[in-house]
Amino acid sequence: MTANEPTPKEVKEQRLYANWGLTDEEYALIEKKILKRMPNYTETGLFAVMWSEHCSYKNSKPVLRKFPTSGPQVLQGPGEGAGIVDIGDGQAVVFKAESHNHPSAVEPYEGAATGVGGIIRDIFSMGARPIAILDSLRFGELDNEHTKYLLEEIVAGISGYGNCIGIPTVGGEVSFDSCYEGNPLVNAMCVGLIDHKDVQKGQAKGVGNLIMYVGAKTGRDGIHGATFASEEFTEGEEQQRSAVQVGDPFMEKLLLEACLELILEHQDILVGIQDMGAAGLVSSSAEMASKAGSGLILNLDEVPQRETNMTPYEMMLSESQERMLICVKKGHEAEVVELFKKYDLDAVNIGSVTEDASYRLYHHGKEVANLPVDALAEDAPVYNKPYTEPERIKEFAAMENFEPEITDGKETLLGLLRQPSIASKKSIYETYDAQVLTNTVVLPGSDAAVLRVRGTKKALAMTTDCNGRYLYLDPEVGGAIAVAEAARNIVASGGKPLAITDCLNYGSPDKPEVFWELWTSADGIAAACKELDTPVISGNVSLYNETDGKAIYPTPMIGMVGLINDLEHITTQDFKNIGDLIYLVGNTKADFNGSELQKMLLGKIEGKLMAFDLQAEKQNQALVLQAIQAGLVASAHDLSEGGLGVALAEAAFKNDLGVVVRVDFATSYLFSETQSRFILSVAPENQEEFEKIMGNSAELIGAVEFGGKIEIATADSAFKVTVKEAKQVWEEAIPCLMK
Amino acid sequence: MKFAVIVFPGSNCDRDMLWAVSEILGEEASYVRHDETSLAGFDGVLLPGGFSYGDYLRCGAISRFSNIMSEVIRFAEEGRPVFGTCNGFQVLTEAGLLPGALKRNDSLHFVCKTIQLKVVNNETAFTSEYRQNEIIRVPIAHGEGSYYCDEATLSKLKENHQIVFTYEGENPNGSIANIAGIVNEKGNVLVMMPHPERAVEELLGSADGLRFFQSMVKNYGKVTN
Amino acid sequence: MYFVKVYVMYKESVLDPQGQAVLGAVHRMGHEEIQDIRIGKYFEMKVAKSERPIEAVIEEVCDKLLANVNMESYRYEISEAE
Amino acid sequence: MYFVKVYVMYKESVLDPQGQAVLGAVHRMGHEEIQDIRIGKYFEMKVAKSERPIEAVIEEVCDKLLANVNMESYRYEISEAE
Ligand SMILES: Nc1ncnc2c1ncn2[C@@H]1O[C@H](COP(=O)(O)OP(=O)(O)O)[C@@H](O)[C@H]1O
Ligand SMILES: [Mg+2]
Repeated sequence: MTANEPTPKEVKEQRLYANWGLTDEEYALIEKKILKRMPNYTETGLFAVMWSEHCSYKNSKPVLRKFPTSGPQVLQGPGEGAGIVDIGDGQAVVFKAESHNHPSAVEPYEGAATGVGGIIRDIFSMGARPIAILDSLRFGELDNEHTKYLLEEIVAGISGYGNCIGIPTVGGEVSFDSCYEGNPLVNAMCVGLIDHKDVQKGQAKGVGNLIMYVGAKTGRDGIHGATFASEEFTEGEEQQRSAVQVGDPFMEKLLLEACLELILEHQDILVGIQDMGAAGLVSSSAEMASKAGSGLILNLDEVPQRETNMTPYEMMLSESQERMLICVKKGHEAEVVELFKKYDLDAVNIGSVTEDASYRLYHHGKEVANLPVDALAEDAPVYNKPYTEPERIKEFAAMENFEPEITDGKETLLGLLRQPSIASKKSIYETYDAQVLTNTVVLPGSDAAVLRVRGTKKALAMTTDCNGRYLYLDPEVGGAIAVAEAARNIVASGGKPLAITDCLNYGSPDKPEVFWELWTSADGIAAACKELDTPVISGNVSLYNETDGKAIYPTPMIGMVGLINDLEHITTQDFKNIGDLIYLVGNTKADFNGSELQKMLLGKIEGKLMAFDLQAEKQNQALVLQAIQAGLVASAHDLSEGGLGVALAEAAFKNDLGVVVRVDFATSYLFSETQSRFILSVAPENQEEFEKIMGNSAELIGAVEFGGKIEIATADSAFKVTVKEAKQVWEEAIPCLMK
Repeated sequence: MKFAVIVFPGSNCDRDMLWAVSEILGEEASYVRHDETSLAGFDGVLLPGGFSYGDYLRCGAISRFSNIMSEVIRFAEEGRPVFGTCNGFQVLTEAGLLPGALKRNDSLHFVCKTIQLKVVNNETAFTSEYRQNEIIRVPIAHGEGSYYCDEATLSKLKENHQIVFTYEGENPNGSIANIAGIVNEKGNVLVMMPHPERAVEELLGSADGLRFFQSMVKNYGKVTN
Repeated sequence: MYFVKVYVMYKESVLDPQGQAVLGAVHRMGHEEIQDIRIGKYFEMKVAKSERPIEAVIEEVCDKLLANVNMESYRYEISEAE
Repeated sequence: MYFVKVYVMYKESVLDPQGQAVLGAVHRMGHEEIQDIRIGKYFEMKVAKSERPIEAVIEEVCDKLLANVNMESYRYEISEAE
């Protein structure tokens, strides 16, 4: 024990553990069942952080069990740093997403930057070279200075980190709703490429093998960040946080190159590698040992330290960035030190693997912790939280279906294009280097980003999607839609969906209503993943996203990667040639509840979400992919927020092409958000063959025309607007609000 | 022609440069680390983009003290071809091989997009494969690309036809006289903010940058004095 | 009229990657005698006299805009000017 | 031991877009009394005594590294410390 630290008895009697998030029951479990003695201060801290929701998933485990996680394509499911999916030819794609919501609310630039840094480490710790980043962001309405500040700084943090380290940020999403005002969401996803033979594990095994610490020095950064992420915000609390983590992308670039060199060129001496993420040293080391059934001794005096007089507690819990832990065969320390030195990085032997499955820490020659490894990493209690359906769901069910009457199609279309959630995100994604590494074939601005795989004819499509409004009205259906929409974006780009990662962003699971949202949305996600054959290979849970007791919309961000077999199949959303025929795939119904149109007209969303047919979704996707692969499709765009009207406009913008369209439903239906729909453009010479494939699933609604106008005739009105005007409204909306 | 691609800690377009020159152009190329001390055997030097030393302090300010830079300077002084794009531009101006400096973009934002460039001098060893005043499409990706120099320097640049590329249409960073790329007086060191190495394949949106490297290869041998 | 100088620095415990990188460069230049460098921001402002005390104005601007008090600290100097 | 402060600013003739942006933000906050802002870099260094005069050391580091004399000027203050 270190001087001045509370004694074990004080920890117990003053219930110090409670400040760190351990409950009385959990403390009793540790004392009575696991240790059969009182844990000391350091040990209590280790338990508190390892048993936090962020590290142990104690509240969400039963939920995550619902997800399908295997399939012939899956090489590595959840459990390691990131999931891995086979793409043939001995290659695989590695991906995962991570949330950094709470740190970004406090220090938006660094919070977002370190979120990106963290997810990148997860990817290269698997042995993969990171090839792309995507970001999924949620903010309050852009009507106040603080939200503008958050947007500005969070985007700057993402671009600051990603651009500097040299990994392209190729896609993402941004939307705005007042529920995120005090609690913005910052989710980042990273995708990497790997050869099967290079896959690493985060494990520490082989008695006597070395535990080496590499990368940046440890400071008192973000201590208890993991527990902090598992608590909600209350106003006025902002000042008392421990030191904010600052990202150093330059350091991480060196770390990335050094680790990949170690992995690719020294496989014979490397046993395991893991990044130090949430709960830093304790979580990485305990997990590495526990996974391999080993024990561990760490000598904390060897840990490189940036600050003086750090206690064991502080060192173990620090969340300083740009650090990794590796397990190396004994006798090879010098080789590793030498390799990292070439990159100006510290590599230090801080401990070794033991056979006794205990986790022992030494500091100034004294043992400061001695715990069973599994107790830390595996044995956190799992809670089956009670859940109840929120009142609002019953109220929504009782409401009459919202069916607006639209008389002015033009103004409605322009109004929708001006909504920040629909408006162009160009002013955001143009600040991201989307092209570095020179693989990006489809840049931000189409349905999914596409990167070629060098040395093959293949390409990867990737996207992130989630509409929290749908989940607010119906978590189960909304959850299924999030997966389906992601898949639709992949398919529209010419890819076959492979698998997903997720960030499950919710309010406090201690509220039965919130837990119900989590519980039921997982059913929807799972069902869609099964139907669309996209298992969940990795993910992340972020709970307690509340401000002053008010939860965000349930927002399970879905990150999906798909495989494009042939570069020839790459398709973008933009109309290409005058004279091409425009087809609408899928039926259009009165789906206005939860729509952008409803929000624009009523200032809120309400009502019951319409039924969603996964079978139809799957069938439409299969047909569209078939037509694309047959080389018959010039452009493909999925329909989402703002419906057909907005989708037509978006497809016209890039090449400033006009469209003439006639549909036989009412004008309002132009803006209905019925799922499972696409618009495709097809060259006239392919018409016959295309229609043969699509049967009656695609309806010819118009053509790409001269004249630079969007001209739409419906059953009850007709209107036109120049592409130029519509595009200007759409492009300037966000920059205008940001002024 | 054998190219050296200089790698500083934090360079991140080094791979793209090597790919463009070796895989697409079909010339020989290899990496030369910042701590090496010789360029023996190389016929041309390429300084890639990226964030050398994190772009901390000022872009390129720290890298210019690395070992290899004294060799790069010697190489340049011998009249042999040296090309710097983006961060390479920043490093070479910091090293004093070219006048002026690069400031933060006027918008204060990093900007990545494909822009139009005008080849205002096609009589250099780097641009002879372009037509005079040809408009080409090349990506940019930088946060500190606003070229600045004083009036006297600018007149000199103009007089000597050292301005090689200018932004056409919109100037993405606020550079003086729309300058996107300049060459030294001798004509053997060219720097530009846009990335020609990102524009060598139609698949990725433009192949207009290929002729830049083809010019270098064609003129190799002609420029040595 | 006042002339105000504001200095914003990371708090001691916060990592200053930029300072570290510059320190490394200084050492490679051979200046081992320089043992520590920390980098901050420096603002020079001209401020007209108003009803509110100048200190209150400056502190408000610093707290809300120039510094992020979660990670940075600031100090300022005020002098009179014409 | 010396404690050295270095200030690096754009030369007067060079536009400072960041200063202008911050000035705009300050005005939107309602602080019209702030009439001009220029932003520079501020360095705090700890320097051990050596044979060379401290001024020479600092000026060399500033000229070569901390400032780009094409567009920036610098000044410094030296105090003794332990
Ligand atoms: N934060 C962001 N970062 C990068 N790209 C983004 C971001 N937000 C939106 N985009 C890009 O803008 C385009 C439109 O996004 P979105 O409207 O979400 O598409 P969709 O509705 O098809 O999912 C996509 O290409 C997307 O990748
Ligand atoms: Mg889409």
